Amino acid sequence: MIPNILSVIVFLPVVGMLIVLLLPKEKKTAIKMVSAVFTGLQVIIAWQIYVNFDTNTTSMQFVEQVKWIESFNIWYFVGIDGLSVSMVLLTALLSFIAIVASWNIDRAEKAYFALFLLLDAGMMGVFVALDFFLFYIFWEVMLLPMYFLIGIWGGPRREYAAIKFFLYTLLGSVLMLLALLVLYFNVKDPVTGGHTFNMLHMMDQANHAGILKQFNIRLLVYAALFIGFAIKVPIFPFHTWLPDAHVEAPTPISVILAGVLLKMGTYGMLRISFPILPDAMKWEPFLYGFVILAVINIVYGSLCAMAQTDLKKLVAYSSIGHMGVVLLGMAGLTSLGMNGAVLQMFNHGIVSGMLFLLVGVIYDRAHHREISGFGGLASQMPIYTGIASLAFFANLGLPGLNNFISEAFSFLGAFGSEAFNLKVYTIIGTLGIILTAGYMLWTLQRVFFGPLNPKYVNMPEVNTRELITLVPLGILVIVLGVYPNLLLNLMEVSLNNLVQTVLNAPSFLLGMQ
Amino acid sequence: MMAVGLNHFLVLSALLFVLGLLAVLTKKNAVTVLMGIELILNAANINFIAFSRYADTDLDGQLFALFVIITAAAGAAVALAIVLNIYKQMRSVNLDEADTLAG
Amino acid sequence: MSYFDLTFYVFAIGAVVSAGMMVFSRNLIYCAVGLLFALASIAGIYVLLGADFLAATQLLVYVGGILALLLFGIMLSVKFTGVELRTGTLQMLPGLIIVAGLFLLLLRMIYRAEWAVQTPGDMLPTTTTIGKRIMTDLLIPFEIASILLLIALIGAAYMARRERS
Amino acid sequence: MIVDYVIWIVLLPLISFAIQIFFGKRLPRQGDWLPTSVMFIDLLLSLIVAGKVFSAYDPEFRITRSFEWVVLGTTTIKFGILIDNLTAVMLFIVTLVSSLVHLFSIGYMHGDPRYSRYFAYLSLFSFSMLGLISVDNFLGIYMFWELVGVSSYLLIGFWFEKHSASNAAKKAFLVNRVGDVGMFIGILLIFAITHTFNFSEVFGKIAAGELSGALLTTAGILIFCGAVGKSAQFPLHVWLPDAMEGPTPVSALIHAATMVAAGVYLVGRTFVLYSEHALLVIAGIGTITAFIAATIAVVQMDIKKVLAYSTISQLGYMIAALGVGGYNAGLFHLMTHAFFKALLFLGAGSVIHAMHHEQDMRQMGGLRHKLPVTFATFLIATMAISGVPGLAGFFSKDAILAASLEKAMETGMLYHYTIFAILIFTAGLTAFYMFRALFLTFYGTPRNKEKFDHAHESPGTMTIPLVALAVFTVIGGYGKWFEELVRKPNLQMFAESGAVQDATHAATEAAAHGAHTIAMVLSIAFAFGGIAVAMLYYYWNKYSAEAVSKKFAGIYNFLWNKWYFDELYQATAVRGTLLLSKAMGWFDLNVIDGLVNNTARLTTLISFGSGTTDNRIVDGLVNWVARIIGWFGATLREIQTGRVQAYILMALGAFILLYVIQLAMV
Repeated sequence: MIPNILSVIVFLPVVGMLIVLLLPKEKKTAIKMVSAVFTGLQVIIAWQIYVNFDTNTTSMQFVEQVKWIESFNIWYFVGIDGLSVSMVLLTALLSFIAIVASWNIDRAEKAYFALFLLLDAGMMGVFVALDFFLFYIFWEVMLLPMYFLIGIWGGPRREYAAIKFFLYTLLGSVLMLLALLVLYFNVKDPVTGGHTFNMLHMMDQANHAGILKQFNIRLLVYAALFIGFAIKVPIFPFHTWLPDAHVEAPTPISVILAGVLLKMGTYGMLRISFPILPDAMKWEPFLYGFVILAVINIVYGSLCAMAQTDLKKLVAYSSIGHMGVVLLGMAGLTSLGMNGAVLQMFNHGIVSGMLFLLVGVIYDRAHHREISGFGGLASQMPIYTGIASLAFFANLGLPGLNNFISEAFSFLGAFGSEAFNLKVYTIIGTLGIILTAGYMLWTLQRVFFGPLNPKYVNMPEVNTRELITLVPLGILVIVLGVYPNLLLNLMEVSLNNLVQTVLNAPSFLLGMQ
Repeated sequence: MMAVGLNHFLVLSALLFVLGLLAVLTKKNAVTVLMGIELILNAANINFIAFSRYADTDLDGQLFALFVIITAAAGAAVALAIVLNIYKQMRSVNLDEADTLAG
Repeated sequence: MSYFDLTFYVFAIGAVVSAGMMVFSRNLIYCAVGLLFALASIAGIYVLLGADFLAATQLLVYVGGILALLLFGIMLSVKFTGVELRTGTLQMLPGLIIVAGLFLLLLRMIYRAEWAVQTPGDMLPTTTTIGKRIMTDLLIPFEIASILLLIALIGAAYMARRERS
Repeated sequence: MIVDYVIWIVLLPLISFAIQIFFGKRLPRQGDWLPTSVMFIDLLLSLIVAGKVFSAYDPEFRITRSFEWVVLGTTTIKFGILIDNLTAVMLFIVTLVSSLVHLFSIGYMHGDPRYSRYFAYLSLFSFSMLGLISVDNFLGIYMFWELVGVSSYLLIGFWFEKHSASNAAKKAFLVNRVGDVGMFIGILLIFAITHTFNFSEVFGKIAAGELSGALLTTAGILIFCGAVGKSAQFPLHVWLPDAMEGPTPVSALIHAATMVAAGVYLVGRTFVLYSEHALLVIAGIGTITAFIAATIAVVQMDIKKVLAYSTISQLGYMIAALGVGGYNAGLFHLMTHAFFKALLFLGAGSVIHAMHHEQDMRQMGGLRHKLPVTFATFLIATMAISGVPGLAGFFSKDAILAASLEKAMETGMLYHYTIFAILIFTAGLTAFYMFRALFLTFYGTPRNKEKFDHAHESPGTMTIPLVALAVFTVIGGYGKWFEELVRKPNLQMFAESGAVQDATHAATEAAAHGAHTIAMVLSIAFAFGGIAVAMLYYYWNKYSAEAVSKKFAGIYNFLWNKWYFDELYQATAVRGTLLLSKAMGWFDLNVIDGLVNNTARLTTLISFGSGTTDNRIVDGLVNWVARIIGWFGATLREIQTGRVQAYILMALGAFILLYVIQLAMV
């Protein structure tokens, strides 16, 4: 067992980045190898975390707590529980795969890989931070490399997409910062009595003081946090950065965007909004609004996906739909739904990662992504078609593949919620199942079936490097589809605890204390 | 005019010093600039010896002056060698032409 | 005016005039000659100040050595076509102003300073004392100076003869 | 012990699928022997299972074994196997038909470029189908339900180069999905109330009254939605005829004998879930389906389409039977139908193979001598489906008609009488169109001389399955064992407190007997009536079918176009969804994103305004500062002469200046 394992996993990419920066920029292979080695090490450390994780406790594990900025009571405080552990695993895995997928980046490699490693560190940090300020720092650290990665190595409209992404997320960050400050000044540190950024202290409602005891203030803070996170998820009216960013970003960045970044929104809600302001979350107008937005995400995202002609955009909109399922699963506040939602976060990370990689494969060969421009690839690229079918079917929720379980649990959880009556919404949400099948199969047909487009008679089959990126994900798709306990065991205890905490939290509506 | 004292020597030294400085500042020829420098050094030496006479018991000033003379000799030798090299490079020892430092 | 004073003024004026000749003359040879007389006059001043050994050194080293060196330098670097032996001056006016300013400042300093002046004692021969001190407590600086001279000698010789490299 | 056998029965095809999909191409003979032999081992195992189960001869025979699949807090989801008489029968049917179809495919698919893949898919299907019939809970059945859907998708679209094939595959999957979502919602509902997926536990809770009334009816109808999709019932029947784009053995296996019967199996398995009201719906749907499909089959010219509509019609029969409470009859028909319909499809496959992939009956004719084995077996199957006494189909169809009449007499409702009337009329139609197909194909003069001349009997691997199925078609209906073993379940079986005897059963015994006789007479009459009409038109050619179709052109076109269902769905559901999606896409791009972009544009505008101010005033100041500094720079640049003397001069000047300033300040 490695000491300070969380710090190691967070700062390992930073070390890698420094080494990359020290290398001369002509040594392209060395740069790539260093990045691959460091992200590979990260996967190994993530595996260590997986093996050493205690599945029977609700408390934070692998905790490290060091005073950082004394005058503001800011701590370097990291730790993980069942909620974050799956995200840490996902981040490590997808980062490694994205590095391998970045092998054919052909300009400014040094900068690319350095930025990528920084991004990696930021993402990892967001998932392990337990000090709100630290969380915010990592959140911002992640933003900047992403902006450059889209803006420099992206497609033709990369500047537009990058700026849009940046502005959107910045708006979210600002709202989050506001909420952060309100919380900071109105939560007592139980030890010193001063202000605190400690999330665990914030979660204890007894520490809330000052204006945070007023219900309308709590609602405002919750709303600010919600919009901040909703932009990341993205939830319906705030989603338009996503298709652009996805389409313009280079393939590995799309993988990271869909696989990890979107999860930060829902992760933030589960880590911060729900446990810190449970009564605001449970306030009915908010809760039903939340559910309605979730359903809109599902149906609207799927319908939009169906209308797309660009393959990558289609996958992007499909992400919106699938994140809606996560939201729906969260909203019911049932153990089944919550576990389904977090599992869906992980599964969607894997499947959407796979889908983007698959799009990348044909984009590299055909240099376009118009669905109608393909056709009949199945006879030319049978292995590719096989893997693509696996991913497509996983995406449309075929039983035996990972998405099914998590979606089914999310729907079951929402439908069976005893705290709230979400049955009608869930039923509308299940329309998404049909629509997803509709556009996925339609796409499968248009791209792979029918007579082979004569332009692509010499289209090469997937190569080994691409297989290295696709096969591990494909295996996970099947393994988690058959035996989801591999992950559910990790998160179950913590998530059940979260559900109970939120459900049993007192309300400030009627003036507690 | 009062009796010659320390101040007289100091004024003489200052006068020689500024004259030497003037040579350094205004002469085009590198050799004359070197001459100016030698003059400045001598002016300083006058100071040393004068203070040695009027404010010192141990001949420290004189000894200092002696060392100045030694180093000045060394400096002159090296400087001349440099001047000769410059001349070989540029066919001139005129300092205003040696302005490769110009911005 | 005492004999001492008279000697001082003679040497001082000689030094200043020959220095002025050195500075303002356009002919390199005159410059050199001016410097020669200036240095010789300074040697006289040294004698007035009771520094007999230094005065001798001054004459030997400067007038005999350095000046010969300088003359060699002039002769080697200047084509003997007559015109080339002249040296021009630059920025004479600003130079003069600055130098005059500096001189005034120096004068001000000289007259305003409270020098801790002692009454000068008898003029004793200094050679013994200097020799003793050089060989005792100033031995290391002296040796360093010797090495410096040696280095300068070798360096100068080396640089000066790198003609055909 | 039995459970272990069943587990192996289910898992063996999965293993062969895994081997076949990855290594099939490298195996000798492209690995066709592997899935085929695996299926025959499965057949053997399921015979052993059936032997063990039936030797107990207990209608309440029931073995379960389950393990905890997922445990989340208080929720435990178990996954397990349930074996009773129905499972044993289904295992036997599926493995029998599947193994024969595997064997048949070796000949039929010979030379296909994706030969090995085909067998892999068949294995996947077998696995899913066998899993579907042995699993013991709703979630499990839903999972396998989807998996059979996928295998069906892959097999329908097997020749994906054809647009029609890939379209059909997509259509099949999507139409099924519509039903499946209904089923999924039903499962959500059941789970939300009972907190379990296990059949027995759910039924136990229903018996305990936890789920009842309108909610129970809703749940039942929702679960039935799944069956509507998979068993191609009205209104979701449109996918099945298109599914004939797949290879014919696949049609025999999946779209005739087994998968489409899964819906019937589902209704049978969850029979106690259905309240009286739900059963009314089920019976109505089944009857409508049976009738509509039969009418369409009358005018079809493609031999596989005729068989497809016939399948839909027969599935309607089964569903209707279950709807009127003829639990045993419906499932019995499921079994016999599997035999003769598989036989019909394989026979049709043999014909199509012989005619070099010609499916249009107008190009056939007179094949009876060219293909003697095929003809003989096809004739047996046709007689069976038409209800000629003595063959398997007669017994089961008779049982269905009897059950519906019984129900009608019991309730006295016009609704049920109408159902009976339609079913009996449809029986006549069935006999007519099946014999029509038979005559058009095998009798008369060859209408396409060239193809006729090249026609030849199929190889042994193809005729052996025909004969085997023909044997089962003849003997499948005899014996009372099915009736006695596959007994209608009732809620009391699942109640935790002691069972209450079904009081109504004895009372209706007498009435049932009377109904049975009437039904039998009528069904024989209608069957022979149908055959006779077919002979008049197509054997003796007394009347011209063409003339009739011209005379009743409106009806003919209506039927020819399959009641315009496809057009209706295309115009409403498909185009509606597509339009909606286009609208949403437009909305997203222009309104939502437009809003964003307009905000951006507005911001840009504002920033332009403030930018101008900034340029002129704020930046003007800055620029002036810059300009001044620039001037200084340019001026001072002059000072940088590079001459050391100048530098010294300046340094001294500065020194003096500073000195003077210092003096001035002191």
